[in-house]
Amino acid sequence: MNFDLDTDQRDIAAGAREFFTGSASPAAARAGLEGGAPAPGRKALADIGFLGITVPEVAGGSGRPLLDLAVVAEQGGAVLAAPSLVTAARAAVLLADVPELAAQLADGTTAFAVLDGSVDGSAPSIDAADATLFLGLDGGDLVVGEGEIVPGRPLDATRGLASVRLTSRRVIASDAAELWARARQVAAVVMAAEDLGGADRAVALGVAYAQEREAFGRRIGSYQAVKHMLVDAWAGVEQLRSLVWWAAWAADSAPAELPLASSAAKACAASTFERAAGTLIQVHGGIGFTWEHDAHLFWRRAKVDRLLLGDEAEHLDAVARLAVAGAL
Amino acid sequence: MNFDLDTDQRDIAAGAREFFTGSASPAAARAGLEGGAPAPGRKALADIGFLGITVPEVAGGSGRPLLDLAVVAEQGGAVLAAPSLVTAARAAVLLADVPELAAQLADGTTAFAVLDGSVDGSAPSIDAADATLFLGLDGGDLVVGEGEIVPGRPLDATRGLASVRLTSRRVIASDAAELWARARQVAAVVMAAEDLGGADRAVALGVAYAQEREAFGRRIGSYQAVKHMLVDAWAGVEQLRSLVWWAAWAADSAPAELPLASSAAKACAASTFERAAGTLIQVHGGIGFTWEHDAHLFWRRAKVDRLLLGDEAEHLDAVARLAVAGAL
Amino acid sequence: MDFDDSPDEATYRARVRDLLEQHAGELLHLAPGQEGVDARRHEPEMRRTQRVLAEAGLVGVTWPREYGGRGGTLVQQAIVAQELARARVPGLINHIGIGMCGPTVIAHGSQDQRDRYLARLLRADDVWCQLFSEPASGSDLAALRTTAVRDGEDWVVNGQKVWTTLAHVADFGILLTRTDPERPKHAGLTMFVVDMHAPGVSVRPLRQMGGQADFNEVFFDDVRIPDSERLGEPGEGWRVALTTLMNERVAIGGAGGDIGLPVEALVEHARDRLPALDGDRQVLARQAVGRAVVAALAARYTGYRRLTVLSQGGIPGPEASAGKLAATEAARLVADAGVRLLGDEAVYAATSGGDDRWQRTQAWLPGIAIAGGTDQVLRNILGERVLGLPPEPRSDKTAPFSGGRR
Amino acid sequence: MDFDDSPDEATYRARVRDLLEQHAGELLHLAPGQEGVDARRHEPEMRRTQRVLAEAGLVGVTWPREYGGRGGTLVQQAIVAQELARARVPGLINHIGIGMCGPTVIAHGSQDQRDRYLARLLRADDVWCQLFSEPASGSDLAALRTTAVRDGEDWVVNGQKVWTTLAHVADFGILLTRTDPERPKHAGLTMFVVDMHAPGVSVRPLRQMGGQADFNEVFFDDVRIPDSERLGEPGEGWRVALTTLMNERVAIGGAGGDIGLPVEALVEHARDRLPALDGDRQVLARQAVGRAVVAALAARYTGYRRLTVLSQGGIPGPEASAGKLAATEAARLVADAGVRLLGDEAVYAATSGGDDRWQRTQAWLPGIAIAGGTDQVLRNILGERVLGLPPEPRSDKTAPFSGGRR
Repeated sequence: MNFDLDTDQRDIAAGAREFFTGSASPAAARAGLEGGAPAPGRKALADIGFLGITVPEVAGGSGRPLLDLAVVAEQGGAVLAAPSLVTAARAAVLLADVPELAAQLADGTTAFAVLDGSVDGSAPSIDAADATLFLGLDGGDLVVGEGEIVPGRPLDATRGLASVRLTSRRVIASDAAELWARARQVAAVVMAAEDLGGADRAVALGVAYAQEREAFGRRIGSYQAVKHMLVDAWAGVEQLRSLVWWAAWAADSAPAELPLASSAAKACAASTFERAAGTLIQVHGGIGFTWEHDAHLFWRRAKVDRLLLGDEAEHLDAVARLAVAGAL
Repeated sequence: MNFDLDTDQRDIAAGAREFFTGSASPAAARAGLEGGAPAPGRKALADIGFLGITVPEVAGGSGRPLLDLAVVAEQGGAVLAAPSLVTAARAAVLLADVPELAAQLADGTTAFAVLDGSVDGSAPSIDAADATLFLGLDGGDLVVGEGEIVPGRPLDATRGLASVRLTSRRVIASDAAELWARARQVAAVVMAAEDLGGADRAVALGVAYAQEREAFGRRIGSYQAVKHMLVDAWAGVEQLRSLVWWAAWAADSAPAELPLASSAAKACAASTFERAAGTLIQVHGGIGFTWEHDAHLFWRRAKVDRLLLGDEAEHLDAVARLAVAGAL
Repeated sequence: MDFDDSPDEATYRARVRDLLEQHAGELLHLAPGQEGVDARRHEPEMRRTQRVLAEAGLVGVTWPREYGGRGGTLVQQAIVAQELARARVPGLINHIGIGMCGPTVIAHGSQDQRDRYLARLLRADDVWCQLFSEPASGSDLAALRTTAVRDGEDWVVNGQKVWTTLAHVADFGILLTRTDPERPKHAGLTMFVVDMHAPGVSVRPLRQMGGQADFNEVFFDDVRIPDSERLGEPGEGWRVALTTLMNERVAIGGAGGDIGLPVEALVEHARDRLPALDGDRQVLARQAVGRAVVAALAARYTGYRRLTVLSQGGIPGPEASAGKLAATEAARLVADAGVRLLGDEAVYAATSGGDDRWQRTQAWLPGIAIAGGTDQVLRNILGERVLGLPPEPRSDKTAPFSGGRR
Repeated sequence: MDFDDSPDEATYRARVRDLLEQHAGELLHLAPGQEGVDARRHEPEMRRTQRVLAEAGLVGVTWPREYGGRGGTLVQQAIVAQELARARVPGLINHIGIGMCGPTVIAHGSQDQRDRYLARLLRADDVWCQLFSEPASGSDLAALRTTAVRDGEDWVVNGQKVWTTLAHVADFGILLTRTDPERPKHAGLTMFVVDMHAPGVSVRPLRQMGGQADFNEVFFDDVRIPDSERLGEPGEGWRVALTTLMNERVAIGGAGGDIGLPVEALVEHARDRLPALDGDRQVLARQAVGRAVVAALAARYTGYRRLTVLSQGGIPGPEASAGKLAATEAARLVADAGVRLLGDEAVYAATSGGDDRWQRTQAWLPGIAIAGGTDQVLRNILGERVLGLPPEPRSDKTAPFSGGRR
């Protein structure tokens, strides 16, 4: 047994941290709420190779395991980077047998989005707001096509959410329900990884403030109410990290475990990130409640992500059903 | 608007407190787990008139409002008295038009129990273990009869739980579904009142200990972790008190509000008492976890009551349905 | 026990209702679906509305007659509030003045101050704000750093306040300052009435996480305040402030008023949205709605109990903090259930129809658990002052303030 | 990343499995459905079982060879634990000795003590217990009052310990005493090895809230301990105890082992009971089961991460406390979901078939949130030692103990 990142993965994480720290930030997420462009943006992600991590090498990707992508996604989540690597991971699964499209995914020449729900008026879908080519499930068939985009007023602008109605469609795989399901499980794992990064950063910011801010003659982190709130948030992040790693590992090495593991990770991510972001605001008091402070940007991401790709209730239900059916 | 007990009700409460303090105790509840008799026991409750508080005067009762009974039940709950006044209140509703039976209820000559679920093998029913005459709903009819009693191994001996199969039955009211429902609502209010008493006492015991016990050179109540746990438990009790009073008042004065109010009170009672009892143990540390300490007797009552007469989920569902249907 | 009006109360309610009908033409009214009015945009109409109501005897109901009030009961005040809501008249522009500043002037002001300010306050001739919080002193209010230095007959004020509701339209404010940094923190404070139009006062809107600016920052740059505008003695500012703060906690949720959206709005929303959910989802949604309704009703009826005690002559006590805690928690449950009922639209800041009530409330609640006492501070108050649990050891109460500063 | 055995581990596992089959006839085995064995009733068989395992090299796997161990890795130890569970061999009678007392003797004992005790401990020739907690010192262990007074070559011990697992069958114990009440509380403590059969030692079972007596009270009445049985220097007892406590927290949930019933038991129970529920109830039950499974798996995999770090040479740190917190919370969710799935039978102490696993576990969990560090104490440890948050101000660390006593 060896349940830890290896040296390669640690190097990947360090590289990703450096890239994202220089190219994205909560400030950019704030600007996005007033019309600013996503940061680092699709092109930058393509140029550094992150969009193609799990795309096969024949299609110009790196052909690496999902765990590598999850490690990168965590670093992106920490600075609320956009667009999400969720789409890259999910589309890579869907396009595994369509190398010419996979190549456009990896090199960023086409802006893909994957549509949740009906292709005739989809549910809010990640990074669909500025996508040009859409993947969807149309009566069991995997289709690709162009579409009419209806964005909503953003709560978290970094997610680029929009509903889409396909205006053209081409079947690229029939009887694709199983492939589609697997792609969605992979997407859930990557979103959980991004949430892990966001939650981890939120706790770190809260801890740092509690170490400095004083009230009633003591640093506020010395008060049990503040200390225990942060400890619970931190402990939740550590639990989430284990589930994310397990689920990503399962996608690569134990596909039979992926359905349960991905649902466990996504369910845990929803509540863990929400608590971490809420704790970040509460620990900061008034300043944490201002537009200029970064806290609400983590909070916004958490409030939106908890509902995307299946909310906690959906995934808890799935975990129970799968476990009872023998997956545990 | 006047939402408070009046002088009469305060006097009733004081009298009940004195009676129950002298005649019941957690120690008696502990003895019950090893075969001891219920305290104060049915006869003592009859003699002081508590079984007949809501029985009409023509049937030898006091013909008083349910609120009076709830005020008494709270005091009984504080010392884990048995048998429960739930049965007295519920049977008084069911027997309102059967004065000869109501008289036997009020004077304690007959030990009644009300059966939940099928009369051919009831759900665990309160104080059925040593009852001699049973009331049940049999296909829409209210029936009375004798029965075969199957008690389980008690978790909380003060509740006298048993399943019963009627061996004889006599119809005392046809088309009684509505009456039955109202009686169950009244029962839920009285149980919530008993739980209020138990929860209130659990918090008081926890507060008293936290004011005395020292650790790390300070009284433990000065630590925020302990203080805030007790405050939350206490605040829950105050909220519950308001719902219990409202529900009891509704039974007397605004019957249309009773279904929603009784479900609100019972749902709140389940979680509030459970939290208060859990807090009592946790604040005490090791000693609170021993057989000889009273804490577990409150905990046992809470763990059982939360499931009787409909659990929290059932009542939250009812509250939502009723509210949406226009009851709010 | 009785939730109905007594005969006196019924008579009073009828009179209030009459008056509101009689003056309907002179009052602002909320449009259907509208929840409030922005003082930035409708200041004149809001001032006029309050003046009309004041002249009708419906403002300052519980204030003593000698200060322009009606010497009425808290129940009468509650009746007026209910009837205003029923008539869809928006909240009064001077609610801070009426609820907090006025009572502080009554309790601690000179006769001259009372004469000059109180009647005008009730008529919204002057709008008031409260200048306590600072960037470096939130929960620990007594650590404030805004200074007032005596200079002849005046005091000269320098510093910054924050979270000031209505500062941008206010004419006056009650201002807590440090006048003696060598004394322990609570002992070196002094309260003033400050003219918000005085030279050196500047106001900047403070944007909250939800995007709107309900609050302001206020900067004081050598602002001169005559000594006659002192409220209470020098060094007594903390005691004066406690009067204000207790009134604040009663105002925020302490008397059972809903925080955030009323639970009836959630029930109506559920009525619309529940049928569209699939069966399993309905089961879960009913749990969430039921839980929110129970919490909201428990908070509401607990408020009624407190109101009953107050109307029988009880004194507002620290229990009001429990009301705020409970109302905050209920508001969270109500808002979260409401957001989730939006289904797919919950991930946006508004529905496709432009309704943003649920998301806006969701983004406003984190502030509610902070403003007017954080959840943690309220629990300390309740634990120590209601349950009698021992306080934490503190060193900052006795050390000179200047020594304790970072 | 890899959850499979490495080739070495697989070889080791095969050998362990062989050994367990080979010795099956000499070992206790759990009957189907049985979870554990009561040391009060089966002491001889339990001692024999451990001796057989020790002779086969399966006890003290990670202990140094010079003290009778095998110098193995934590992973090997985990493999042995897994294989013992698989073969339905119950937990070892001397688990306290192996997990806590032995490592303390290794770290702080004299060579003579190590020679006399450790090999016998591994073979269960001697069973050990740990004598730390007292009625007046739970979380604040260093406030203990049991005294040891020097008298010639001996120390004379008086006082009372509580919550002592296995004291009724133990031959030896490690005993923390106060030897200098004039020094600050942590500085006046000394640790000893005590002969549990010595005159003046008496043991009384301590009944828990669930009714059973897993623990004991131990009374010391002028018990003489030779100075040669001291563990560490006089006044160094606190430092010695920390070695024991850190091993305790690793043992209780720190490495991801389940507390209470394993989540697989809940899943099996749900498989039996879910179909009998009506549709709405199934929806809610699946939420509860799902939540419990997620929490249990999260705790388990976090334990695997910690085990990986330890097996790569990491030192057990305060993070183990997070493992206990998480495992406790998971156990609560598992037990509560299990109880609720019982339906009507949940209000009794056992099912009609006599199965009391769920209710018994439910009644045992409140103690788990207390024993081996309350949830609150663990959060302090994590906040201060892992997150680096400042400690609370304390006066009891420096004052002489006798002055601080009530």
